[in-house]
Amino acid sequence: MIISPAFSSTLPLALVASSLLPGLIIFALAEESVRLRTALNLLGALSKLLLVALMLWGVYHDAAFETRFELLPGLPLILRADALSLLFITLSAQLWFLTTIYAVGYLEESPHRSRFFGFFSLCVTATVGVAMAGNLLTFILFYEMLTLSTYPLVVHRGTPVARRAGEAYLLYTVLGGVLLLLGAVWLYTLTGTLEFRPQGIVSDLDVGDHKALIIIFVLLMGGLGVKAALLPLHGWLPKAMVAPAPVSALLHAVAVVKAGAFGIVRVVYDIFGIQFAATLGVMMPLAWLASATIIYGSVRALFQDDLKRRLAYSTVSQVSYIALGVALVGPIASVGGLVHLVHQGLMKITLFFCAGNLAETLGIHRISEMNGVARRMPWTMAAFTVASLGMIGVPPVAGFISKWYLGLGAMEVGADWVLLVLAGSSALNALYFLPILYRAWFLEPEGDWPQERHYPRAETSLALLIPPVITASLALAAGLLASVPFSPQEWAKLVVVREFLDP
Amino acid sequence: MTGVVRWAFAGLLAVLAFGLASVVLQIPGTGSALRSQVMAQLPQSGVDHAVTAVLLNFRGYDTFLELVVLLLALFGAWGLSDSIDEAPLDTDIDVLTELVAFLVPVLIVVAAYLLWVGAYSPGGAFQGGAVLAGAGVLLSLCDPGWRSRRVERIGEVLLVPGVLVFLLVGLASMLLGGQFLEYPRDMAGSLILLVEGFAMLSIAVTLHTLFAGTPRFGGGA
Amino acid sequence: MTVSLPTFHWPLDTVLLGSGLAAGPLDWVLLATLAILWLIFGLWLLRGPAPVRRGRTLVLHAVAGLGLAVAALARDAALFYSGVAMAGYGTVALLLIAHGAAHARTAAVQVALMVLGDLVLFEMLVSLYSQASSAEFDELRTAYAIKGQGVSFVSALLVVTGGSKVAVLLLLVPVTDRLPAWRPGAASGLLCVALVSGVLPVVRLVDPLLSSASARYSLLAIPAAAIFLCLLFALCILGKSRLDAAAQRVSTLASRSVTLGVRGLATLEALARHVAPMAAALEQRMLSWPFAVAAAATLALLLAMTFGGLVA
Amino acid sequence: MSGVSLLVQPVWLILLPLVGSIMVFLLASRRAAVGVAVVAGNLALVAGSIGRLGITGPWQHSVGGWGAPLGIDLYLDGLSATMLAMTALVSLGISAYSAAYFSAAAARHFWPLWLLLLTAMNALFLSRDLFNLYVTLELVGIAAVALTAMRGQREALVAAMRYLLTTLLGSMSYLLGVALLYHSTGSVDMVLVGEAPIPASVAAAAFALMAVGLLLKTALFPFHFWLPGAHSSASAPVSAALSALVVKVGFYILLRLWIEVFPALGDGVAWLLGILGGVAVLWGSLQAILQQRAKMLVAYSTVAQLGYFFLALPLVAAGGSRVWGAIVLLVIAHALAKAAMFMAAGNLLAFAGHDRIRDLDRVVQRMPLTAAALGLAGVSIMGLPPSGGFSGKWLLLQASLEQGNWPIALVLLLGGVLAAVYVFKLLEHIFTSGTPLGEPRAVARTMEWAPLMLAIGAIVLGFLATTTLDFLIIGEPFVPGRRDDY
Amino acid sequence: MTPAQLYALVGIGLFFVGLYALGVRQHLLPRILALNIMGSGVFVVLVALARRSDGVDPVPHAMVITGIVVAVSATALALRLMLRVAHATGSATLTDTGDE
Repeated sequence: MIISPAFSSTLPLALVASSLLPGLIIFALAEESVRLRTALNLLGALSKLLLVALMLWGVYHDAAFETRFELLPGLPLILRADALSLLFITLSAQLWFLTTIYAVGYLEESPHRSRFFGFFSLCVTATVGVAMAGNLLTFILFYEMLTLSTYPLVVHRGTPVARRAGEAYLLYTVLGGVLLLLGAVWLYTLTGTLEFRPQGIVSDLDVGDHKALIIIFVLLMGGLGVKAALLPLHGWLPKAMVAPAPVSALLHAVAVVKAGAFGIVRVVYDIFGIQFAATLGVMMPLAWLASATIIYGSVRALFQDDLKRRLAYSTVSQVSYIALGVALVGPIASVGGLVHLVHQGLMKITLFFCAGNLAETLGIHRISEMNGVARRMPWTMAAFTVASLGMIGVPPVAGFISKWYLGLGAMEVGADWVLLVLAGSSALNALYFLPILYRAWFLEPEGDWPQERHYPRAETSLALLIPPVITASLALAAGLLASVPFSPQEWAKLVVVREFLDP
Repeated sequence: MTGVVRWAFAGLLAVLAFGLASVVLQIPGTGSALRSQVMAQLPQSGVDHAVTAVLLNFRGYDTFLELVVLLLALFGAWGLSDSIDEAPLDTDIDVLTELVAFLVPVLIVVAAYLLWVGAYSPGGAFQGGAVLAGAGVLLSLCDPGWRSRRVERIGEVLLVPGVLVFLLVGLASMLLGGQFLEYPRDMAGSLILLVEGFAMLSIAVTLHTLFAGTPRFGGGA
Repeated sequence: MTVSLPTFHWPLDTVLLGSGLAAGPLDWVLLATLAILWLIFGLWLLRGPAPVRRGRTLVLHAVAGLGLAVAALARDAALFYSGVAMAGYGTVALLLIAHGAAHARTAAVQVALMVLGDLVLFEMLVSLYSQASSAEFDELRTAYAIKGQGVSFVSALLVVTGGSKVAVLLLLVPVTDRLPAWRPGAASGLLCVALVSGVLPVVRLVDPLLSSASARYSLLAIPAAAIFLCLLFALCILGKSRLDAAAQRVSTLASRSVTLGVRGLATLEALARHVAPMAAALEQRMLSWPFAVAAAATLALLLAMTFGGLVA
Repeated sequence: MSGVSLLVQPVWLILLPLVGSIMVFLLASRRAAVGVAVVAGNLALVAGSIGRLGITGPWQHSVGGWGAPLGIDLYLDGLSATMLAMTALVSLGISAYSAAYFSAAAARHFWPLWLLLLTAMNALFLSRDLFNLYVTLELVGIAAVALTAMRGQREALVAAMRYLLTTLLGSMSYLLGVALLYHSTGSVDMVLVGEAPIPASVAAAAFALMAVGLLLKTALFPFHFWLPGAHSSASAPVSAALSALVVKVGFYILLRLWIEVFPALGDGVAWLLGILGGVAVLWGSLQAILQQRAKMLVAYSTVAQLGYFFLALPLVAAGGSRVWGAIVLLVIAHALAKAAMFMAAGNLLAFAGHDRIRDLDRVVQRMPLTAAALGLAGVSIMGLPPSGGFSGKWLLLQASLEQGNWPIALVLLLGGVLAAVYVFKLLEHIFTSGTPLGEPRAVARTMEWAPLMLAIGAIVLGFLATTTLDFLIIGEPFVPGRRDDY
Repeated sequence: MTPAQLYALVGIGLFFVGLYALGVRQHLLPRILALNIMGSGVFVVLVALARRSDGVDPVPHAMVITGIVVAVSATALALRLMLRVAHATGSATLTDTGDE
């Protein structure tokens, strides 16, 4: 598969620009030019999907896409599309496209939409940048850009509650950023390079540095753990649910949280190298921390009456599956962790879309108000049901696949206690998802809905209905047709093969 | 500031003074290489008096900037003066008027002499300008209205030539192939006199305006 | 009269973990019985006592039926598992629609049993799969033969999953009025589910003809496990309020321990607010001239002293 | 000398703004247009001399034709060219902003003073003569005081008076230091004084006096008392100029002294100034967080950011020109970002009639460009990527970790966090809806575009870090002794 | 101790007397005068040490003249500013902002 070098070096830039340029133009647009803004958004999303498809095909045939730019002396800015980054980019590209449609429908006549969509595009740019970062410096650059572009979305509503949520969000992410920066610079002074390489770049350091490497690992995990919502650093996620639905859907369920998890995967694979990290002895604590987060998230989710907060705590626990998958030092567990990165994205975004629909169409925010809602909005609740079953791990929805591989990986490595964690977490998931389904499908609604809005053609506006249905069917397809080439599971296997096996 | 703190403060300064004094005493009083260089170059400088040569030729750039400082002080004071109604100076002491009538012409002659003598012995533009400004002050003390509108206008125009002439001479020397302010050897003396003359006028008007007048020019109040 | 029933094999290697559906002679018999029972259940549902929404019931009935068929014919663990799940959840939904909200607690017990069954099934299949080369049942059977001898972890799991699936039948027995039993008409549907998800694993994993000792032994253990589990979950659901309270305490305890971090930040903020006026006052004092000149003098002294090196 | 090379002479950098200032003083109208034209011309000249520097290396011009000890030398190397470029860029932004900001009456006073300030800064960056530096330093000081006092309000006058007394005290102390150096070495040219043998005690006393003088002008921690009052009560473009440029002049001269004149400087001084820098960072940030008014907050932010330049001094001994490069990068990034921030704060004040942060809510919703300027400038102040502030902070952090100097690394990081607190305290109100207070007055377009362009400059500087660092070391400014190979 | 060095010490003395007054006095006029005295002190040091074994070095003298002109312009601005401060705040001191 021959791709001309010029073309292969500009493709990563084109991918970043495909959401950056529309974003900047949208900032300048007047509030009323809705059609132009939507057109720009969709154009950006479609061009990104196209570029991603092209790159998927290229990387599948071992082509290399890389752009270098000298940022600091000895530290270039590298944008490189390899198998691992494409896994994340494909997810965010697809979901950005759907969320744009959803957001257009959701923010029908609310104020500051140019500002919203401008920052929305910047967030996706940052997410794609995080995915394609070729070294830790570029990663930090886009990681901080993600913080800066998501903050305005968290406080978009402008209410004092939103402002406090924004403060909490900033507190965590800025401190996380500082930890990450300290770790990165210290690592740079030891290794002299921060470039991601499959077997890591620290294995050849002498033993004297191992203690420093452990501290650096802790610093990096602290920095990344904030966005990946690991246990002590997850406080901001439930508070950030005050943001509008499309924000909590794409950002807090997919882009921001996944950036943290993706960062953990990158650092463990391409900075420390999975074998070296195991010898350092840092993998087991990470596995314990991830497991603790899984259980803690689910326990806390049990008692949230607000639907979005319950989903937020569920995200806290689900994202740690990825960390767990990486921490279990085995190829099969890694496949499980990586594939969950995609599956959880698909399932969780469906749940948040449905939550947004309920809030937007019927004014329902709390689970106690959801009695018999399936009667009024069957399609939305059908999507919600599929996604919830997926979260519990019921086949044939995608969640089962990741739990299957995680279970297998644990067995392969001999960490049987992980099976218990998985089982416990699935049980807890069932405990907090099934009552919602039961209440929605089998109970009669008491009285009328808080703020009901009627739509001519379907239960709610099509722009709000179609995305969740699509993502639900995607989740189902990812599970049912898991072994189709270019499916998330197959691509995760490809990534693991490239990361683990060839040197 | 209570007594004890004041004494402590004085004590601290005394320690520093003593330290600095001991340091100054260690400075060798031997021959200064620069002095011999100045004396060697004096014939080419166009003036006979060493200080004037240094002032206007060797370190002419300093003097140029110095005139700019004066101009800057004027702009600053002018910026401040707009919004306060200056109390008119009502000093009509007749003894003063008699004295001023006698003194002012003498002062003008002295100023001109100082300007001229600068080439041979201590003197020059600044001293002459100061004397002229003194004359102006005396005049405004005994007759505040002497600066009629026309005199103001002339005063305003005279403010600027000191710097401008210096600048033009410098540029001319660059055009003739030298560095900025590098007077051609033979014309150095006359050029210095030219520059000093205009400088004196500007300095006089500037100092006088700084003291007495509320400059109402430059586009009116 | 050995009518040679056609064996049938449909490879589906892109579905789930890749495998296929197949039917041997015995499977046809199983499939036939399931079909008959499921039809009876469907008829009972449609003409059942409670006002039934036709459209939704039909769809659910069809989906659950498909699940049963897939589970019966599945050749690999993943497909079997998804068939069992579809059938189980479908049946609960159907029963709830048929019986109405009064039977919520019974449905809750059935769901609890089903979720436990699924989890344990998952564990068992994973542990077997780690020994086998693929998820096909015949490999898993050989793996079970190795790992499942006598009283072992895997065989216990088999018994528990079988028991929890079969326990569903016990819900037909009216024990207490606080836990209303399903109407007898539901028996046919529940029987199908019990058969497929309870008994079939033993057939697939232990011994297709159920002739070996361990197969018979586990078949005996399953009813006992079923009774025990059904009682256990019934008690749990009945005592739900107390259970919720305990769980609530656990959750608040967990959240309090974790929010130490946040409390730390809160105390930091309070400290800052306390320090603020002192800092502002100190700043004002610095505005005074004596301080400035004194500071200049001392700094000059220090700079001069340290000029040569550290206090030359 | 051919016409072109005549024109590209960096001497014009001093003469053009001077002539411009005199023209503007004499003109009756259209002062702003002439002023902006002159500043634009100045930028073009700087670009020309940078181009020339790139090709032919450092440039020397002995004014009056006499050699170094006798006459005065102008010298242009990488460092001074970079500072000139910074001054030119920031002053172009400030001039564009002032063209729309000042009423006709105020403009009459502003433009002559402003162009003289520019002349003084250009002359200062070009000069290598200690006494000449005294005169230019005085020019900058008096111009700055006059600009501050020009506004005429009560607190502006008091602040200007305090600033004048401080800057004069600084000049006197500096001059005494120069006197000591002259009499013990026989010359006032930096390099010659550096090379001449000086008795240790005289060098120590001279350095102490000159350093204290310059620190008074740069407002390092114990001497920062005059800065907040002056920078916040002056009018917006003036406070932008003060914070971005005038305060850096003192540091630039100290840097030159550090390298050229006092090569025998021990590490004790570096540690002393480093500690003061660290305290300045923490104290300035704390005070900034406590402020209620936007301009005071931004002024205290200057006090904090200045601390960074001195904080890094202990690293210079081992770090060499890389650390100096990082410090200069921070200086430039701060200049661009701070000028943008002050002008944006000026917009807020002009728009709402007040700059109480709590009541800013409603105001900023309707000025997207100002909000963007504040945001981008804040990013550079906080040292978040991809800004110039981040590149400088990264290089300093790297140097401090390489030398195992943990306290400096921690203060660098803590400073970043504290900066984030006070920047977001300001930014927070951009995204929240508040209660409207009185009828806001519209702000001119150029007054919104000028800060935005400077803020974008601060971000772009992050991407140009390597080129800036390479350009900076033309003519080895960070190595004592004169390069005579041009 | 040559007479030149004696005069230099007088200059140093003037400098520190001015510094003391600048620190202690409240009213602005004495402060401006104090600054002038410090200036004169420095100029005396410059001129005194100019007396060399082989005659008088003219360069310090030129510097002093330049210094004087700069001092004059600074003092003029300071006085003008003091008048404005007195006019605006009613008292010719900087007390209202914490100069106690």
